[in-house]
Amino acid sequence: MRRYFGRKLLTYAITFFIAATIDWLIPRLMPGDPIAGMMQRTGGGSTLSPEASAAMVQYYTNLFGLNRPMWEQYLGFWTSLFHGDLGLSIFGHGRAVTDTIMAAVPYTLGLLIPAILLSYWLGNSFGAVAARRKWLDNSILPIGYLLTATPYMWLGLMLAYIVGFTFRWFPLSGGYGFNLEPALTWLFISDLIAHWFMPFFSLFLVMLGGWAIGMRNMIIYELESDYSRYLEALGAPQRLVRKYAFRNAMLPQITGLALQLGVIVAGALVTEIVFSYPGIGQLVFNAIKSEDYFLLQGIFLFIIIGVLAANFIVDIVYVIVDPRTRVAMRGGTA
Amino acid sequence: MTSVNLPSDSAGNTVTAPETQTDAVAAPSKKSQHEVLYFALRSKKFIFAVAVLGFLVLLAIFGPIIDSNDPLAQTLGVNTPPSTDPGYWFGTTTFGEDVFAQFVNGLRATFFVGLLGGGIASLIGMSIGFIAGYKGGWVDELLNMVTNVFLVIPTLALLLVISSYLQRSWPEARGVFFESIFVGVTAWPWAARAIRAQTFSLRSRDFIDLAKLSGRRGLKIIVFEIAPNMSSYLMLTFILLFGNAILIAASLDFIGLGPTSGMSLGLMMFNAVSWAALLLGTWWWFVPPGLGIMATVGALYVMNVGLDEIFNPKLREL
Amino acid sequence: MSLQVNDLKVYYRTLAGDVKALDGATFSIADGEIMGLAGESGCGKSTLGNSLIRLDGRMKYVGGSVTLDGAEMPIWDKQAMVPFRFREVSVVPQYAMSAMNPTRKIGVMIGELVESRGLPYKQIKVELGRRIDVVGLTQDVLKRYPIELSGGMKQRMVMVISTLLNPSLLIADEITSALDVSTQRAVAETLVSFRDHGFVKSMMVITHDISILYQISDSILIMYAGKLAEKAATSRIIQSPMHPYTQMLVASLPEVGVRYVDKKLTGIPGSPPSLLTPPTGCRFRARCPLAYAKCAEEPPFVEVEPDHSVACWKVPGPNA
Amino acid sequence: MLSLNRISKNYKIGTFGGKDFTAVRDVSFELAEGEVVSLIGESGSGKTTVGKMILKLIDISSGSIVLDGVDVSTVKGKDVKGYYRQVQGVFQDPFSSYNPIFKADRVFSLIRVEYFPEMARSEWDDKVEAAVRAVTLDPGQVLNKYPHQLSGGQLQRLLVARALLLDLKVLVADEIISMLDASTRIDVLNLLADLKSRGMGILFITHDLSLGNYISEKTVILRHGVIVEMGATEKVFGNPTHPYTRMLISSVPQLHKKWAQIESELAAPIAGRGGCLFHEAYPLAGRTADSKDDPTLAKIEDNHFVGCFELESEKTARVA
Repeated sequence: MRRYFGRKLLTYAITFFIAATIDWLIPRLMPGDPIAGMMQRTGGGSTLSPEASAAMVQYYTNLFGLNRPMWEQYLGFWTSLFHGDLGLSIFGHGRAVTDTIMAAVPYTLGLLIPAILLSYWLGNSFGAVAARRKWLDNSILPIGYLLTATPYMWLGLMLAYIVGFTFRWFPLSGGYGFNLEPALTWLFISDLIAHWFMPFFSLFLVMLGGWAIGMRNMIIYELESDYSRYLEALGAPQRLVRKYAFRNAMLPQITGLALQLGVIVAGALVTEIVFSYPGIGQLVFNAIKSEDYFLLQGIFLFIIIGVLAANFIVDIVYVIVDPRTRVAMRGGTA
Repeated sequence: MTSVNLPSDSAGNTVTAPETQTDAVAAPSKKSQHEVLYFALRSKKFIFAVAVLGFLVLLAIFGPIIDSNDPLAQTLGVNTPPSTDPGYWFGTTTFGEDVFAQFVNGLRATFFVGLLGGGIASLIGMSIGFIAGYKGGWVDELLNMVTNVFLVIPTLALLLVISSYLQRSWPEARGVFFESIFVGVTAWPWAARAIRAQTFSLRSRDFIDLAKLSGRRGLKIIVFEIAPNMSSYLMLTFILLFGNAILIAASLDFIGLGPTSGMSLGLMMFNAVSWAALLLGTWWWFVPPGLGIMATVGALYVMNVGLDEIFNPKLREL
Repeated sequence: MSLQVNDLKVYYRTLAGDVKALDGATFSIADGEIMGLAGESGCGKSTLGNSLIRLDGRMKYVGGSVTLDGAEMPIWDKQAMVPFRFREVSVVPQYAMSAMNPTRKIGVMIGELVESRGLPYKQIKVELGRRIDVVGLTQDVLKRYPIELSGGMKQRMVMVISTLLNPSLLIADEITSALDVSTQRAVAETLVSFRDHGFVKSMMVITHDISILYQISDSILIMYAGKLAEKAATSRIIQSPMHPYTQMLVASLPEVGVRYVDKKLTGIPGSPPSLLTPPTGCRFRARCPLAYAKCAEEPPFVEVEPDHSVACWKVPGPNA
Repeated sequence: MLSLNRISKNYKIGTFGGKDFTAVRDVSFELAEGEVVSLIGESGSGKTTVGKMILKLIDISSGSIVLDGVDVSTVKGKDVKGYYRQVQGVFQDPFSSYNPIFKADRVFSLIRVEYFPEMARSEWDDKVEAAVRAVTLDPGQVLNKYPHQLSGGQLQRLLVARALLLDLKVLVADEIISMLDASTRIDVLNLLADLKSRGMGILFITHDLSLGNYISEKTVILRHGVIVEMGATEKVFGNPTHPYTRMLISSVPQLHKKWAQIESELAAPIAGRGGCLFHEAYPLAGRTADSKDDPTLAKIEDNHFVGCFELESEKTARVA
């Protein structure tokens, strides 16, 4: 078991190492001189206070300082990384990148976690039900395929247009009303939820289709398996046969969740942009618009860490849920 | 030949059906081809998907000819809803651009990204999958590690960083062509994994050993013994990667990293959102591009299921 | 009379048409009888076995009747067969190695299965424990997952599960073919002991290995191309078979002690006919050295001497 | 002609465990021209591993295989083809031996492409026809067909014919008839025996003792990768000495002798002891098997060797 997790952790460590290195390399590999461009803009000082501007100029000199050898720059990058120092953000008016990101993270997680868990649960249930009856199969399946084929942002746009613009049931953009200050009041919380609902729901819908299809296909496969046939031969009711098939079909779906994480995160980013929801996605959008490379690189590292952590959690869950892996890890007795 | 029934060549179904290019020693199974044809013609899913894709392809090819407006020319009335007048079929944007012209040109770009991006991803995924699955041992371990690294890196985030730098330092690279390459280079890991698993189960079959005993080795065995056996699987993989490439590219475009010249469906949505189409209620600006992507990718997915049922007797209904 | 099968016909649906896998079978199994069912692959023996418990999706009931302990089994009706399964007729399947749900502990699975059939697990638990002893397993198998058991252990566990409700008839489908000689013997002898313990009344052992049947069965039924060829007591089938097919089959089997240098055995030339369009008349005609004009008519499966039935015109019998 | 000198095969196993596993240990025997040696063992005995090592499909961990004075493991690159000209194999599953999407006679075309690219078409066709006839098949019936249109027996014979196209010295036949029907398997077995007259040496790998007994001159019994008994076939079967050999023979289902009778005919076996790999399955030993030392093969009579500690004291010659 230790070996298994050791291996996994090693993969993740290597992944992080490579990703961070890429993150460091990209600005140095790109043709042209990004610093010059950046200096030019920050020098203009239109968005920054003079102090912040001075601090940033200082920072660039330190980090990109071409007078220093490459390896020293690289080492310096890692040192500051371990100190949680990802540089300063132009978009954040000279605020530390780490702080800017941390302010956005709760919004993104607040969308992602409920959307993933709820769509996973409901989608799998729908899929299992669909595999049971022909007419359900014929209706859920096409809807499922349409949903997975829908670009996240477009579903968001459609929802926003229909529910937000035409019917005005939910606010169209933002994390909370412009006229409110964050506080633990009912007014604020209800407003927060109202703003949260549509981006959440659109994320949830797209994912729902994927899980439903995956489960439907898996369960059909499981119902054909030997243990299902044996149960039927012994006169077990369909209820039991399906229960077993569902349990076993869940396992590959967990792996599927791990494989989908990157796509889901990407979906959350674009959905936030549609709704101007103040999470990481919106931050990315703004960073690109204002060519804030530090922020962009910081977000990149942040997403990597998040996805790696989520992967590791899925790994642990899988081992807990599947007795076969557990037995294999114990060394097995067979 | 399967291609007879597939008008949608550019959808990639017939690009490189591996059976047709295997070695001269072997003739592919006539009987199984007939069987495939037989089921293909009876698969509602398959025919439906082919029809939808065929229509979209025709639209992408002939649309720009029928509507010769420059998609970026700001010559028409502003924010006009769709009507039957030429130039206003899908209405116009805030800047007086022809939405239909944008749509059909964007559709072209979409198929291009799917074909090239999906093609590159298939090529990389298949190469790595075949080699890892066939060689096994440390080669497998190494390639597995590489695959896993690419699998857990959220590729969109990676593409974000790369393309945003390109935006300034190498603007020429901001076209559909380079976008396709980036998408292709990052979209292959799951395909590599799936093909590796298939190869792994095939390589322990006795006919592989017999091919070795006939003096064949390495690459020849992969190309002439293993790949032909997986031809249907490889085709399905390509179709899925085709669809995935389209979706990834659309996300990139939407974030604002799309082509700086030319048009794409994702870019249309980006523009629509950027210029407050939502608040203006100009739905005709963002509905067609999303619908176009959904129809294309959806048809690809349905085609995938249809083909799977055709190739896989277990899934067929009697 | 435990099992009575009358002119049973079960076909396989395929694209090319119906495969007449079981084309009229009439035989019976007495209480306490272990009947072996043997024949070449594709002769319909597994179809016969399966049709008595559960027709799978592609199998089609065409005609005939099956009576078990006086009650007719509605084998064409999946739902109506449920009360018979497990309690009256049960199976140890060919795929015993993968028959148990891989993600459930064996004991839990048995509990859920038994309770789903309306029996409290508690009621059955003592007997279950006793039978685990009988097959030489330890009680802790109930707390294990199938993956933790070896192939032979899984096989024995499935045998215990299948016979837990003391069915009248047990169908054992090719259960020894994947096993090593040493385990093969243990499994085969366990089958006999199940009958001797009264866990099952009678048994149908399907196999392609006639020498196993010689060791354990009371009678042997030989099938050829979807039809019954010969049924008799085991010793009769081995020592003095009457159907030319049985004769040639038994003569082609090498035994320890028989050597090529001393005595060259020969097989049966040719191969069985396609069951999509089976030939008229005797189906063995094309491969039979004794075939003559009359074989163009289908020979009836008749009792030529007490407890010995043959379907061959060359065998002297009541209607020869 | 072909000699195996203390060959062993070690594997690293377990995705999570990383344990060492010895599939074959110190196996030595010889195969002469015109001789059939049967290599008998149950699943996991390493018999297939030995065959694959001879066929250079897997590497040898230690020891050497020598063909006519040439160490096989030194044959590399282009020379491998030359080796395969002399040494060929046929495997267990006829359907898995053919690439299902190609016609069955592609196995011949491959040989032509790789070995006889110069040969004229008509000359090659004659050569193929001759080989097909040599395995008692009718070329018109079997050539130009897909694998699924042919029977298992026909497919296996075609593979033997494929080997005959080369200048074969050694044929490794790994369980080649175990998946065939009883009525045809004996003919394929006879075919193998007939190949001896062409001066070929055949390694017949099987789990079925009666088949080994039927065609081979020499028998090697393998258990857990170690030879426990070997010698002239009539001696191994006539006077089985190792407890494992006895257990195997007494478990074989025979056609005219019941298990109980066979067992009673075998005289009291010798006792094993700690260190012997058979120990844990053999209650008479009563000692722990913690030693990795195997008993060395002792010569108990001319051309008959047994690996058992009890015999070491009286051994007259040490082998290997």
